Amino acid sequence: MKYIYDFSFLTSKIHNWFLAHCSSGWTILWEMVIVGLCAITLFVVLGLIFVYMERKVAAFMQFRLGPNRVGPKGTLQAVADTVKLLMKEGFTPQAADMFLFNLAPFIVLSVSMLALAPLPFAKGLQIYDINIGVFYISAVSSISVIGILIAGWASNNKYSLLGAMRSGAQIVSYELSAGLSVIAIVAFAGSMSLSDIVESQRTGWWIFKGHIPAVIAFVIFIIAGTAELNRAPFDMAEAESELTGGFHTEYTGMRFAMFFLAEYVNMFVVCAIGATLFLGGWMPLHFGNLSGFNHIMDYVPPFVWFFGKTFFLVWVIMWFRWTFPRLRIDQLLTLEWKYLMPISLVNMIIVAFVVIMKWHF
Amino acid sequence: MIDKEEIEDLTQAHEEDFILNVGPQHPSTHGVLRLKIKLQGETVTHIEPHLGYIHRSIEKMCEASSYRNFIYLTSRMDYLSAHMNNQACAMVVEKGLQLEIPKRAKVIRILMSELTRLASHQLWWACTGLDLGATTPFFVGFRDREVILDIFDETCGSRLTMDYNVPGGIMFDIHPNFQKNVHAFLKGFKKNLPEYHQLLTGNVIFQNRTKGVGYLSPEDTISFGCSGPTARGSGVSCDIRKWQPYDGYEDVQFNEVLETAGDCYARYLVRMREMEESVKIIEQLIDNIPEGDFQAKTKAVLKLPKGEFYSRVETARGELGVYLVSDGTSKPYRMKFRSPNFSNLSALREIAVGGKIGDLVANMAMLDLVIPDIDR
Amino acid sequence: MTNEELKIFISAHTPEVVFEESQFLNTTISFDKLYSLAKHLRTNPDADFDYLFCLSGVDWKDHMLVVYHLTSRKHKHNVVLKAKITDRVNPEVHTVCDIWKTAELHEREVYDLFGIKFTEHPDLRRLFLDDTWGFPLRKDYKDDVTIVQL
Amino acid sequence: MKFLIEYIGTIFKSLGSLWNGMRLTLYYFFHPKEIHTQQYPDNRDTLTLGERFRGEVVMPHDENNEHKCTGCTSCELACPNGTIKILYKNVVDETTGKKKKAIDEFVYHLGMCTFCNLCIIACPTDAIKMSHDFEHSTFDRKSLTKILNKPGSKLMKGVE
Repeated sequence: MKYIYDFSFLTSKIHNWFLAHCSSGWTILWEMVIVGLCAITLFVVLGLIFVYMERKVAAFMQFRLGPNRVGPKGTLQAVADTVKLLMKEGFTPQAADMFLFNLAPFIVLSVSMLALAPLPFAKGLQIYDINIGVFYISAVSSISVIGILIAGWASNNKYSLLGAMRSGAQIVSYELSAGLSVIAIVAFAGSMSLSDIVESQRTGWWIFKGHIPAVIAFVIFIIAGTAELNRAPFDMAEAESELTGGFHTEYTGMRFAMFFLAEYVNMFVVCAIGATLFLGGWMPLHFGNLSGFNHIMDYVPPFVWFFGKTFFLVWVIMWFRWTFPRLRIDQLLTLEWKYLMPISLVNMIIVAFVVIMKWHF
Repeated sequence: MIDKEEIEDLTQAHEEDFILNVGPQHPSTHGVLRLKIKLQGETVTHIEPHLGYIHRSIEKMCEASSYRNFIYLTSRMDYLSAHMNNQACAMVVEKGLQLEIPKRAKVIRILMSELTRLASHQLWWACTGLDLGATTPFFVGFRDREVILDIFDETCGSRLTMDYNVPGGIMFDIHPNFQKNVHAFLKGFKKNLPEYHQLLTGNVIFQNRTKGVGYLSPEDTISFGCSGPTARGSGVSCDIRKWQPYDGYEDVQFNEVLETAGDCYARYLVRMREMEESVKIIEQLIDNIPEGDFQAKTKAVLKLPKGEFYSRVETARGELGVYLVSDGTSKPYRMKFRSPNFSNLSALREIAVGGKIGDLVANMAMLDLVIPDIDR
Repeated sequence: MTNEELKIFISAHTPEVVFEESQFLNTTISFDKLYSLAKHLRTNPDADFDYLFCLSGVDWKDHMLVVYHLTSRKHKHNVVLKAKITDRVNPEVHTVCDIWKTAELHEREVYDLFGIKFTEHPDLRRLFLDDTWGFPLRKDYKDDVTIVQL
Repeated sequence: MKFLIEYIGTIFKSLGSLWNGMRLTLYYFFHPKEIHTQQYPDNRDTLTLGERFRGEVVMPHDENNEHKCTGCTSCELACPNGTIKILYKNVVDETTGKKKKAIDEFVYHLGMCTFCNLCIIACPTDAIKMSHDFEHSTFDRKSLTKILNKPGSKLMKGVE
């Protein structure tokens, strides 16, 4: 039972078992292999779950049923789609730059995989507890734009190029306000390590503890995060009705599936960060002195809390997507540079003030 | 096949010109319209429509078929206003025969026209949402349209190309359930219409996308021959139902919807309010369908006297004119369809040049182009 | 203006026209006189035909017609101009593009389907068909491949 | 200052309008009963089509394998696009012993049909009607050319 509440028992057990059987160098190697396999499995499972979830959420918002033929309630639809994509021909256009065209999906995919590293999934379950976790994630996640730019350029297609350029402008802009809103929480918690930030929310989540500035930062983070994910209403890079498919117009089969998967895993990463920073990560919902309530909440395992919060944020982002029309590219940049950016700067100053005056809980 | 001029055109293009083919297969051209656009970054600097991908030469086909038959070819022009197209053709034949159709047929024709208009505008609204990137409006629009199509299915026998008009009236009498179903539809639609506004009209993103985009001045509107909601959005009164009332529209109380802003948002509002007007018209008539024949007596083989006949109707997209030249035989000598989309398309260059690609898509959505109507 | 007044008005500008009344007032005119009359009808404030709502071609075997349906929004009167072209090999008529902008596409359509050239048209090209195609709406058009006689 | 108030006002107004739309999708998300789609191949048995629905042209035969088509070609003439073609044969009338024209094959090209209902209206003997079958897809185009009269069928007595 204790394994569910604290994974450090399990991880230390595995670690000790390896140490007992082989040298420390081999131990690290084997652990890396196990972690890698776990990450890839998580990746694929998340991709399948999110595709199914997106289709179901969209369907219910549009008074439809969504997939309901393959498997019970259509749960195997995503698997069937994956098999279909695997069997499809991986087509490379003749005029495309072969090497870069094939490289781009791998860059995008591996970048979103890298961002999984510092995420605390549950108590004691973290791949790499780096002390600059927040900084690492914002650094790594901006590499994915390079993959998209390469994809757009190497396709040798005008739609792809336009989509890639839009994506470049968009991600570079929205990195700013996303970073600034993250800094607000870093200032509150006084640490860049994600595990420390989670630990600092033992008494309450930052969105409750941090007064209005934290709420503003949260809203900005969600908006900027949606924009960084290239999802509607900010899906300028794909913009189906304008650019047919944007940067992945020319991609088929599994290479298209990689972009697709990367999009969903990116969504998971962004929402996981949002949940970790603002909603307490794997910390249960605690209210100040209500010890009875807090005690009941403690019975829910931490990883359930983490995934629950993440999936809630994912659902919110899906809710956006299936409600709003798309912005125009100049309005998109106007929104960032004239609204989100100044607000988050002002917000950051307020946060600094609050932290110095110790007004937060 | 690339024609000669196009090659010249492309070779004359500057090195830095970015020429993009929008269509013929493109999600927002609603069919097979091909636009060759020149881009400066994201800004559209030149638009050239290339037509003919779905040209079936309906005018030539009409010359080979009898006066009873050619009506049904025209359902395939503007398939969203199929009833009005058929009506225009039936009217031009009736004009030639100097046939007065029974009152009941007229009222049913109006009812069907207005239901078609509603269905068409609902589909337009649905697709507008889709063009601007919102997917849910598509299903909201189709939900209500489905009810109308079921009504058509019951009374006319088919859903989209209803083929309900014949020279001299309508093909058969309305279904006994017709009035009941229309009442049920009106009740549901009136309840649902605020949802349309809730989802799209008030949305700040939508307003930013459409307000001030694609301005068309009233002078240009007239000069380009625009009609329908496109022209009425610029404040140009051009409703044929008011100008030259046909088939009993003169007895119906309704307002011609006019907006003066001339941008995409104005065209949007015109169509939204037109839906309300159509509901009003249907409400006036649905309980007052006069008794009597639904079809005037006609000969088996129709022969029109020598001469020229012209009939105009207001379809969901604007003025449809049917110009018939008869040489006295049982087949038309020359048919010409003045289709609303063809003229509206010529205004596209005026309104979309200088905007972004996103504006081009919004403009095309608000012109509500149906490509088979342009190509015929 | 009523049809009678229109007749007087048009005759005053171009005497050699033939009138015929059907649904609208039909005015048949030689193709070389058309442009000046059209311009006159558009610019003269008494006529003010600002809306060209239909432009079509008709092939009457011995001659061809380009038919212009005009209406005035202000005065609410209609007139039909018919430019008569007797030369079937090289039919030509002056464009009215600069008078009504809508004519640009309509004239391209007529050129495409009838082969009537509109001189000084800014962009006269085939609209629907490709360059090697004949002119299908002419009555002497033959196409054994595409047209199936039933 | 006025600018600042306007600026903040725009933000709240925009957020309000966005929330307005989100409320609607939220409502439908939590009311999954209001499903409007049909589960088409599953509901084949319960599918109701209007009685005037135009599926395809069929020629009803009675239990004696007799139909009502006299072969007057009204439908063939009425068809806008040559969908119907009637082929004749000569038969000997049983009672009078005279030679008579009767239909050999009533050929119907489903692929060309636009379902305009003109042939049904034109038919003086109500020999053909529209069926409710709408699943026309086949793997071979040839199967779209149908012969409507059954082999060995005859003209019903009393129909001229």
